[in-house]
Amino acid sequence: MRISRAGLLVVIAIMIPILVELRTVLAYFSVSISVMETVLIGALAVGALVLWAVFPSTDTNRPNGE
Amino acid sequence: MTELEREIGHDEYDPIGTLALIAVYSAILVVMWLFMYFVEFLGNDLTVVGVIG
Amino acid sequence: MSAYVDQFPAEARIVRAAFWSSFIALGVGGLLGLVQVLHRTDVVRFMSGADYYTVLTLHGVLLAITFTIFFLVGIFTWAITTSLDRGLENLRFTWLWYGLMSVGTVLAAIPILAGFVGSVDMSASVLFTFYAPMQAHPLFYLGLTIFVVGTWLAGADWFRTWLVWKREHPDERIPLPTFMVLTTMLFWYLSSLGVALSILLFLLPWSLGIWEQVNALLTRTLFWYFGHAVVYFWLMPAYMMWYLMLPKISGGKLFSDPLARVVFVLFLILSTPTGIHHQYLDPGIAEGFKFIVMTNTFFLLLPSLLTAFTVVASMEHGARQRGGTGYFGWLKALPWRDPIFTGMALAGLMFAAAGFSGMINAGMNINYLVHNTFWVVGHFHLTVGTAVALTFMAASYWFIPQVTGKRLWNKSVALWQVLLWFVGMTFMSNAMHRAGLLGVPRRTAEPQYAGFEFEAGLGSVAELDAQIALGGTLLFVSVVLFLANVVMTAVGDRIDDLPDNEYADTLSGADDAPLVLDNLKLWTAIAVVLVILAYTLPLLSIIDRGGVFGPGGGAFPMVAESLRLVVVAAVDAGVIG
Amino acid sequence: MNIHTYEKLWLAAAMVLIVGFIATITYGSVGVGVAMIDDSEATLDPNDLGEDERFAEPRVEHVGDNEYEAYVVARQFIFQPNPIEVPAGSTVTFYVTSADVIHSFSIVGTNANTMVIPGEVATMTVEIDEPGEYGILCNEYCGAGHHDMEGLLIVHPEDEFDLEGEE
Repeated sequence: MRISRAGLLVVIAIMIPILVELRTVLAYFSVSISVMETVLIGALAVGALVLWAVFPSTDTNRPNGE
Repeated sequence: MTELEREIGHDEYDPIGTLALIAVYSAILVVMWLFMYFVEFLGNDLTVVGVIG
Repeated sequence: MSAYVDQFPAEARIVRAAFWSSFIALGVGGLLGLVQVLHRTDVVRFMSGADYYTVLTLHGVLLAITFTIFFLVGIFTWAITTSLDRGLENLRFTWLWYGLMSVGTVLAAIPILAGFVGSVDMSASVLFTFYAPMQAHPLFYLGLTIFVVGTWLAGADWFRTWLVWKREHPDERIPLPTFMVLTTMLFWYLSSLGVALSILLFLLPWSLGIWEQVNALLTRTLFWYFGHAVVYFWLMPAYMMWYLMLPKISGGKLFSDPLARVVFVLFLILSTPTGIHHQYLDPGIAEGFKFIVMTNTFFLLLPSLLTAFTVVASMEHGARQRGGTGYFGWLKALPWRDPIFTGMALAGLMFAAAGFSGMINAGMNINYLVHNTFWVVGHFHLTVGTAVALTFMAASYWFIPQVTGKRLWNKSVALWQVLLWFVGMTFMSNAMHRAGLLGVPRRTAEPQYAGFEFEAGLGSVAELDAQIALGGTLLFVSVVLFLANVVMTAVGDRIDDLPDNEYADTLSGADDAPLVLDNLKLWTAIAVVLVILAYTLPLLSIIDRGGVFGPGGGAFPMVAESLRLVVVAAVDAGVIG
Repeated sequence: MNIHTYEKLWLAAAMVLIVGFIATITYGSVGVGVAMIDDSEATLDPNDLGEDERFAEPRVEHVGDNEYEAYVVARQFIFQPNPIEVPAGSTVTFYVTSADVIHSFSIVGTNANTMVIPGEVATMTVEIDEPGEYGILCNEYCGAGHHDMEGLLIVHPEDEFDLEGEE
């Protein structure tokens, strides 16, 4: 784990407001995506984050996030 | 309650991270304020103006 | 050192009683919140539109008044006794004010609940703001008065304890937690005077038939004289937790005791002369008064912005002591696994967002865009509904073991609970803000109109409704998890290895604070002068224009509404037809 | 009292923010001319609206070139007159009062939004350029039928507008 499970949960929670507002922000740049696409992007982003997190830490002597 | 790696006293502590975070926050505030005031509010229809005459 | 319950067993009982009163209100209020959110968004409707307003009144009173104030008298009692290291002077008196607050709550709740029962000629579906000439049953006003008197006596209890301590420690600085309690209570006395005058001089006698009419604008202005400052009465205990608890839990020390004092002094002097900013769109108040109040309001941002720095810097101090590095990397070194920390930190993060929507509300003319729309509901669910409520819930995970002597039942559930609150509130509050910008009104049972539709610039109103319903449901689940956790904790076994009852040390301590900061008389005098300056002219002008009892108009008891509806519908048909 | 340099910096920035907000609002008032609802009209007895020449008969009046005045009464749970009809390209002043409890008069999706307090008359002048329809709603809880309280503002194309009672 690169970050603790609690840390991962917190990061996912904080990503949610960003994802929720993503559509609004993109709309101002004339990029319109649907709700389903937003959910898909969200799932991908969270998936990528989890993958990154479970990868073995390169720096094992620092128990961060405890 | 917590394991400390080191003790940082008053004179050796500079909250640079706080300054960085708060700079980001105030930048967001300014941009959002300008957007809300000049686009959402003044760009909206039927603005209430002074009584004529 | 030991746990609070061992240091002050008698005081721990009163704190426990206050907490349980608070949590009952949270449970009932939360359930009503779920009912409302589902009704409004048309997901589940099992009651009439009229009953919605009764539910809304109860939701508002229970959560904004009962939940918050019972909790804060609990932690204020803790703060006074812990920081002065002495018990309260007379516990009979303490139980007296707790009793008054409880009786007041029950008396106010009776007529509200009677609103559900058509056959009982009693109701109080007047919402949290009870604007005349809508009229509630006298019991409602009486209950509120008794409740407020209870809080006044609680303040007297703490002041008395401090005065006795001061006689024994003439040369010592006021300990920071006590300083926070005293300054908060001082502005509470000053601001609750407005609502007390409004109720005792006008609304209560009027509901008893002694006065025939009241001045709607005057009683409304007196309400807001109190109604804005009361939000700081909820917020200051949350700030207190951020100053006293967060640094410690982060593994650091409070960055600056003097600045914390400055912040509380600023709230004491500035929180009351700002209430008219809730009345930017009221006829009968000159634009000049509105502008003056706006400048006061914007300067009231200062203590909150200072708090943001001081509290985050204290957390950073902890993170760096725990090995954190970098501009932002130190954030990883914070104790995110601890629900007390995570709950408070996320509450603070949401308060930063609330600060933004509050700045919009405070802007005199931009207020046209958002006044009384759903935006405002989104805003205060971030402030009292998250900055305060989530901080209180997170703090409970520390306090409940301290005052019961039991171990927290389940730390993981607690972490999930605070995260769920954050996510639920993200959905609900964000969609409320967006809906407000479309013009969707607040306080409306069924915001679907026959003659027009709200135009969503992006997505749709249905989508926003879905987000609101989802968010509200998550919040309710979060409340259930919270209550389950505290109840299971309370029924557990006593343990001996509780953490000590203590709060954060300071990097820059009280000795660095100028002595004048502790001069409570001076700050109170300044606060009074500012209130006189801000309110004398507007109040005189309102009375001069409309008279003390208003230019006319009768009372509108919120009873037998269904009958009146039929009559109105008939008149309506006649007028239009 | 020693305040850390960074916190002093933030204190200064916070003051700039606050002054900036106030300056923006002042610009809106003075530069753009956004006026607040104020105390320009005298009070009146909500029970005697029938005696008041403006509100006895809620209506729209043509008062000048492109200027109209709308006398509106808000009461549980209707707006009178309904619909309110005006031409495009006009300046309309709304005079709104309540016959009973506190209401609001809010033109949906626009900045035209005022509280309506019994005894007080809210005045609000707006410039209406384009033809179209706007919903009107009450956004202050006013009783059991609050959510049914709505109205309509119809803005007719200039050449098709004909006010009743005008020759």
